[in-house]
Amino acid sequence: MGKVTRIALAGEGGQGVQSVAQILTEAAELEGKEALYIPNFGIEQRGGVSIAFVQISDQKIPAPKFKTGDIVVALSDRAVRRVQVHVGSETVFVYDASIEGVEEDLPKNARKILAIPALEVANKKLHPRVFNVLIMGAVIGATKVVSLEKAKEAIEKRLGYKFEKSPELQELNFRALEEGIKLVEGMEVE
Amino acid sequence: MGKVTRIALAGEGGQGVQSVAQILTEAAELEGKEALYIPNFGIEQRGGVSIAFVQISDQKIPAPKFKTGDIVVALSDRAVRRVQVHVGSETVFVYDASIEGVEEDLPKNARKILAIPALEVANKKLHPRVFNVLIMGAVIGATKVVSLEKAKEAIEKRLGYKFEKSPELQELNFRALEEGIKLVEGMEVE
Amino acid sequence: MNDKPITGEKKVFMTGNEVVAWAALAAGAEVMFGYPITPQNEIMHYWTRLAPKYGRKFLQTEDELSAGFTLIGGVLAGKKAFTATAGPGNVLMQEPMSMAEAMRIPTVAVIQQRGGPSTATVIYSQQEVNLTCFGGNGEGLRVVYSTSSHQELFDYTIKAFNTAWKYRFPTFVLADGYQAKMRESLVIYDPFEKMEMVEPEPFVGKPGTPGVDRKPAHLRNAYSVEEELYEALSKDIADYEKAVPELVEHESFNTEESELLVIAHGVVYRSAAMAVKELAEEGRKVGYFRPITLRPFPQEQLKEAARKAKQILVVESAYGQLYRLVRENLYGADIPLKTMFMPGVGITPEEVREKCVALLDGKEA
Amino acid sequence: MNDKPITGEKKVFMTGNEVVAWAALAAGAEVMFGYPITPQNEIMHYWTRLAPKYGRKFLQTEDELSAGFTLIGGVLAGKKAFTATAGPGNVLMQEPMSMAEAMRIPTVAVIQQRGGPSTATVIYSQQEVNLTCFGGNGEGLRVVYSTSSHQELFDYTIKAFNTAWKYRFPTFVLADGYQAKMRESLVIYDPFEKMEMVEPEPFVGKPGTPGVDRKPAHLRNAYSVEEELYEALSKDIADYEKAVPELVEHESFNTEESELLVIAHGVVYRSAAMAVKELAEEGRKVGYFRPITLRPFPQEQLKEAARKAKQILVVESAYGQLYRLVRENLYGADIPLKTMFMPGVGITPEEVREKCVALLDGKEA
Amino acid sequence: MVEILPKMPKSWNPESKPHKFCPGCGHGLVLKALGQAIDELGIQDRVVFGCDIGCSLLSWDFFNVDTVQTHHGRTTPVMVGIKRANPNLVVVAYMGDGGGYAIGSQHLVNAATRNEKITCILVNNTNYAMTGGQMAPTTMPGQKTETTPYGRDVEETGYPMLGPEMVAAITREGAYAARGSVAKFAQLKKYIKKALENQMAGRGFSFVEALSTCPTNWRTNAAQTWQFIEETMTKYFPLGEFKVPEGKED
Amino acid sequence: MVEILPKMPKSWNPESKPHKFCPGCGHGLVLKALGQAIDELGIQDRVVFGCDIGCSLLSWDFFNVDTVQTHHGRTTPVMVGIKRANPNLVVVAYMGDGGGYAIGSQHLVNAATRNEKITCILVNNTNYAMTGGQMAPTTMPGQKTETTPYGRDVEETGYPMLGPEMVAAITREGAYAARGSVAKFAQLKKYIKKALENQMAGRGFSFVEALSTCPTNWRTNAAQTWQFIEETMTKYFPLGEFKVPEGKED
Amino acid sequence: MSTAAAPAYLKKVYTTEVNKGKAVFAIFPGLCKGCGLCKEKCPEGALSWSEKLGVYGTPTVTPDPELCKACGICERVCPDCAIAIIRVDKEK
Amino acid sequence: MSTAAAPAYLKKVYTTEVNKGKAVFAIFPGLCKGCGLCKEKCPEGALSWSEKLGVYGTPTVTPDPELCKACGICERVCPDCAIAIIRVDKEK
Ligand SMILES: Cc1ncc(C[n+]2csc(CCOP(=O)(O)OP(=O)(O)O)c2C)c(N)n1
Ligand SMILES: Cc1ncc(C[n+]2csc(CCOP(=O)(O)OP(=O)(O)O)c2C)c(N)n1
Ligand code: SF4
Ligand code: SF4
Ligand code: SF4
Ligand code: SF4
Repeated sequence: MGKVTRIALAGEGGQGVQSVAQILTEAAELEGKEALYIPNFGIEQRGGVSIAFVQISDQKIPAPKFKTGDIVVALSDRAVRRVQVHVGSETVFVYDASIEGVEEDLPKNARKILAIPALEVANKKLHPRVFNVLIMGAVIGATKVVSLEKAKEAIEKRLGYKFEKSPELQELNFRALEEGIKLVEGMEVE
Repeated sequence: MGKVTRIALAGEGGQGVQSVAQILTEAAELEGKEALYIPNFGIEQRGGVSIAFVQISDQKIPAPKFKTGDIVVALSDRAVRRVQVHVGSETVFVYDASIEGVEEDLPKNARKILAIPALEVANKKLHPRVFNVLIMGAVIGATKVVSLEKAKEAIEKRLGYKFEKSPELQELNFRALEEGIKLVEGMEVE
Repeated sequence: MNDKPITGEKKVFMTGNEVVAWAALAAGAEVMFGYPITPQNEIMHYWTRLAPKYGRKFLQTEDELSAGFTLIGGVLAGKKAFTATAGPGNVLMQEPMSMAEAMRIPTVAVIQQRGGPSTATVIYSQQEVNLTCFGGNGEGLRVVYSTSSHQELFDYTIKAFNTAWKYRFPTFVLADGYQAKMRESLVIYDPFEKMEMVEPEPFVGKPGTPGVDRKPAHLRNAYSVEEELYEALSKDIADYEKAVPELVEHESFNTEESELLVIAHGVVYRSAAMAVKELAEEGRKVGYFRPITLRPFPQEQLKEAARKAKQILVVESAYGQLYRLVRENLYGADIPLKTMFMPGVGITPEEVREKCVALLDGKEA
Repeated sequence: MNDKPITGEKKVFMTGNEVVAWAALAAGAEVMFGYPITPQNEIMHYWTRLAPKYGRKFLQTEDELSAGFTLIGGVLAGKKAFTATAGPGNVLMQEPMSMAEAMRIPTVAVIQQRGGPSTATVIYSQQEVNLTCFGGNGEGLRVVYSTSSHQELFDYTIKAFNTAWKYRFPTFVLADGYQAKMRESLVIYDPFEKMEMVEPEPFVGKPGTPGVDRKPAHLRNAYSVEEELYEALSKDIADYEKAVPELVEHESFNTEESELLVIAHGVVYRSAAMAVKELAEEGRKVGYFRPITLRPFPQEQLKEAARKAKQILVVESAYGQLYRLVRENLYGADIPLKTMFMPGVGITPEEVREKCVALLDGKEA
Repeated sequence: MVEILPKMPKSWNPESKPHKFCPGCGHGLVLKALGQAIDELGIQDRVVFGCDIGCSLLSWDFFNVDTVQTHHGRTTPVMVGIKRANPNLVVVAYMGDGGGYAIGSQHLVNAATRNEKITCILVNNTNYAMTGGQMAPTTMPGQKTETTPYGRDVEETGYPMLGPEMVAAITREGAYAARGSVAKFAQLKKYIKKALENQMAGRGFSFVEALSTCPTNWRTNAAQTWQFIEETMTKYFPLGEFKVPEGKED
Repeated sequence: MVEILPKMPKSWNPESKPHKFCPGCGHGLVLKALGQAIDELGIQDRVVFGCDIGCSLLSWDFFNVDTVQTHHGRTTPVMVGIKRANPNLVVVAYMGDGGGYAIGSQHLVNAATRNEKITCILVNNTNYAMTGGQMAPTTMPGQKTETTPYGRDVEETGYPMLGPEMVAAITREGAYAARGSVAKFAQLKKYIKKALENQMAGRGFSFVEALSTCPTNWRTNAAQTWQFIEETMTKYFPLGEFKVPEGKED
Repeated sequence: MSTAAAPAYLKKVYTTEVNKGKAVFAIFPGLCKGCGLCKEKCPEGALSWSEKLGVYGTPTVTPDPELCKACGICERVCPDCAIAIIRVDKEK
Repeated sequence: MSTAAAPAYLKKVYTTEVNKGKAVFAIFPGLCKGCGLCKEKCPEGALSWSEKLGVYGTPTVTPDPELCKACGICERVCPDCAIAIIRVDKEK
């Protein structure tokens, strides 16, 4: 069995973790890899913490659910608490540096814990709405699971219809992706 | 296990076999015997052949259904055909002499087959509406399963409210019972 | 208005449906919710005649879904309530019963089985065993009593109320069309004189202002995440498992001496018992085992009863519903199993006897 | 309007619900009748978007009862029709399915299991095994395919139409919330190019005037006497029994070499298979058996697979629903059975592996 | 002498006669009206008749037209499915008041709202006849049934359901809703015919409630039966058309 | 400075706030109106609140009143059962248009006919919100939903269900039926209060449909949300009282 | 089709000339269930119970030839199509 | 009762004096979901998005003290009771 990269992304309803997962797995598809993505969905339409479980590999992915992620990302305080169970000794745990009051709740057993200023960078350097693409960049940077090129292609595929109307959006998204990658550069996560 | 007397009565919806069964088992109750009566009921409210399965014994009756009756009574051509399956080599089969066109369908294996002119006697000597009580008399005559006295008591119990209004009805019913018993007298059914 | 429908004991001769109505009255049931279906209709007929005399209530609903859900409402408000149904009505009843199962609401339902599947016949059957034990989208955390006589119908209808309210699992009395419609004798009695009766308690509408004097009842059956459900379910399952030894009931005869063990339940058991006892009297090595609770199933008891058996005969008015229960609960044994399946039709003692004799004589493989 | 939704083969990456919609389109389904319920909603969403392009129809009904009965109507009129539901919707679907069972009406229903009992969760579960195999007031004359991947979801949804119309038993594709909502790759294709597709036929509305040119269709599910029902049922049961060998499907691995046999179905089987294969690669004596048809159950095949096993582990996201099937179908054996029951929650390969290792090492009794 | 034959509608199935309904049962009259309407419209070859569970099930082999006997309350959705699958057929959903107004009322209400192009004929005999005479949604105040042995108490269980009025209230153009009675055979037949024609014209949902007799459960003799349907029932159930596609007639 | 507290109705459960509804969801407003009505009537100690499956289920711990979250479409019968078992309670059945007009419409219609002494509040947001925005019986002509991606076609599936009108058509004296809107808060609250008072007076079935917002599934921003409910919806769903126990007001 | 044997109810029919020979009143005892609905509805009071028994062993009806005007009401109200009024001029 | 810890949304409230000091506009970011219904309904156009984020990380609203007449409409239309208009004369 080939190596499977396992990614769990968790955030509040509006934070767009599911789109990140979708684009990411589509990029993997474009790359000719196998991917499996399953959202964790609850009863509420909005308001709950939403988790995306993503697996990418060179071969068919055996099972949809995993316990421990290679990389686990949490974008809100509630998300930090919810995903603890998916962190193991091999996990890189990533959370947004702006989340307050979770010191107690950070996983104790992770291989590495990274607080990245994604929200800040998005808000200040780019635009709040590309926060999630920035996160996607960070995940790609940390895992190298897909190439930047295919990631852009997947974004294009998904948001192309929007880019047609406002071409500056494409630029903004691609920059967010690159900034995201930069955020984890040199953090020695691999 | 004590001896159980098994009686199957079959007739058209309006012929009153279920009341016969009910009164008969109530008479057995009054006698201190055990009785079990189960109607065979189909989907239609009216119009189908209706069968009453009666068992009377000195002890608790084991099972509600039986295959072969000690006495099987059929009051219409369709009834003759329906109850064939309940006739065995020990069965006394009784049918009304006025039923036409059933020669072919009479059971071949019965211990005894009795054609009794119950309808005729009821219509001519008594009244069509006591036809079923006459049949009850015949059953009692053939089986001795309850005493004439208790049979009358059971009739009284069940129809007493009618007798109050028209006392001649009591007389009519009791006579029907006795005529019924007479119908099978000397027929050596026991 | 007299509050005691029965005082002392009384021998009576009545139909099974009448028995159920009297049993519910005797057990102190306060309200019946129901929808007509043959062969259970007369339970409602007797109830509606008798109930007003003892201050009890009745509601005929628009369907069995509503009968089940109004029943749940009645129970939540603290009443001893019950329903009765059969066949397609039992199918629909699974929706409310799955809610009762999830929320641990004590319900009592009398099922008078009829032929199936679908509308089939209004008469009789043992084809609702699967459905009554495991219907609904869950694990079947229920109690199912299979009765065989009017006396049992009376006893177990009363018991069902106590079981339901004590353990808080949906409780079923599983009878059938024959039992519903036949007349036989039994002794009815006032259970309050004989045993401890479990009294109901309201889930909602207790005294005091919620949030001020007491916690509000916030009852639910929906969960947002898997783990939340798992936690709730695990507790219920643990409660159920714990109750199993107290709940299981069975009856057996001559199992120590028998090479052929006949297994049957409900009314069919009577035919089986008669055949077996006759044969045993004649000196044949035959016995029977009869589960009274089909759910939970008396597994240990069956294993014990089957210890000496060289062959087993399962007799039922269904196509293998009891049989599957037997196989599953007897897993580990390898006694040859023979069957007599008569889905939707009655079985007479003669028929069972014949089959037993053939098996005992080694005439049937 | 293009009549062929797919030509040739095509690798795609989509959700399970989308897969079902495509499979139904590809199989030539002409109309879907449905009622929303999570996690199957997107089947309807994709269907309503795609269907009009290929001249197919859709009706959203007022509830699952209606979805099932309109489905029956559609089939009677000669259309390849289907429905999809889950959880409480599956409970209600039992009423129409019991009619389809009684009248031998070929229906296809895709079940995306969710947590139970009652509303529970919208997520995932394997708790609808009892219900889907044996729901309704009958004997469970049905075919139930338990799928584990998107490829199978596609293949077996297509197959379900052929099975239903060939054998005329209600046919179910039993998947779950994970399969419904996850995305993975598969190859979709035009089944008409690959296999013989069974075409539907009208039960009513055929040409000619009934009573003049032809016999009228007088279809019914109600019988007046027991024996009439018995006769009809016996024929259906005989047909079913005859079809069993053609219907049963399973998959197994390493059963010849294994001392520990792991049994699982559906999506859980994937976790089990991964754990088992890993362990086998490491030289441990472990194999697996996976029933694909839960009803009829591949009994002979399971017995064969278990021949060498010293212990068996049953893994399921339910509390013993598969376990009971295994015990029943393995009756006669006495291999110790171990269990891993996680009702309503997902199971990971790591968890299965851990359990297997413990069992292989004799650490767990 | 010429052979004298019973004057049954051509679309009746002679082999299943005498039919299975009780003596004096109104079902026979409703089905006679329907049979004559089918004959007159010449649609025997494309009618599909669906009957409910209730005494209506006894009509499962009543006609020489394709027939489906369904479940209690479920005839409406079955016929909806058939009609949608093959719009060329003329479908008739035949049911009792229990099937239509109680257990199947969600189907009635929603089929009406969706304006399904089907014809429903609902037999109102003020009780659940097949099961032995329990209260129906149409049972009248004070009426005794097996489950209202002391008479229906409006305080406890309200007034009888008004079906065609309800259908009229929730449907729009194209629908047809009327109430006839077997005691007014010609009118009933006209309503049924219009309900079929309305479906055939593809206009919309067509609903006829037929007041009908049930001497068995009413425990009435012939004279009382007529009185019950003509006098008692019409007090609560006015006859007439409640919705007609183009301008109210009658 | 004095402590500033949110002005929540006293009967709300502060511990479950912020509630689970989406931003801009009208459920919050309906439940605010209900909460205020309960407070003003002083019945917090005897209200039993039942919520359906649908977004309404998110209110299972919304109030500090005894609450039962039931099944999809089944809140009406559960509350009927509670009320009949303990008539001293004031029961509220809270449901969506799917629960009330589709899967549970037999319960609505029959509870209305039987004149059950309960109060039903039905939230009409023209779609099945909880399940992600499919067509509801109340979906308007041309409206796009997940199951009418090309817009609801009246030829295919008819016009939106008119609930209070239907209830008014089948009920008699004692019943109450009205349609309010979260966009007219004071009026809605008045209707809800009257519906509760009507139950408390033991008069009869009391029904309020509340037009409500669902920005999530409508995919509207705040301005569009208001426009949708105030302009589009009222074209099909007139506000007002359709049945009042003693003389029509308003 | 119609290969099945002729239904039993066709075997017997009792006819009476009514309305001064202008019509024949025919009753099929194989169809008549003796409900009496017709008897009640006859505007002339022309129907009475007959000695002949119907399909359920209950009496059928018979017209008084003097009173019956062959109006056809009994035919129409019979739920079983057991009565046929045949206008003789038409028949011949 | 009420033994549970005070709900989190009580921890923070932003107040603005409005209507010439005759009232206080209070917003609870722990309750505000940023739906904007209030903003649309303000007859004075007094509400605008705030820098302060609400419970879902979306902007809350803030009044223009010059424009707000403390009419209370925003309070009424808020489905989350996130706004409270407090008339100062009453409070003191
Ligand atoms: C689900 C279900 N519930 C109940 C029944 C039992 N049942 C059969 S017919 C009937 C009532 C029939 O009454 P109605 O519809 O008014 O027709 P009628 O017999 O009066 O013509 C009932 C309750 C059933 N067959 N299925
Ligand atoms: C028997 C059953 N069928 C379907 C469902 C799935 N379901 C849950 S909520 C819902 C629709 C809710 O819509 P509505 O009643 O209009 O309430 P809203 O969510 O719009 O407030 C459905 C179909 C269910 N829970 N149970
Ligand atoms: S019970 Fe009533 S409705 Fe049924 S067939 Fe007899 S008379 Fe007709
Ligand atoms: S989905 Fe719509 S109805 Fe449901 S909570 Fe969100 S806004 Fe409200
Ligand atoms: S109406 Fe018909 S069935 Fe009834 S008595 Fe007259 S002829 Fe006979
Ligand atoms: S209405 Fe309430 S929740 Fe919505 S933006 Fe205004 S204050 Fe926030």
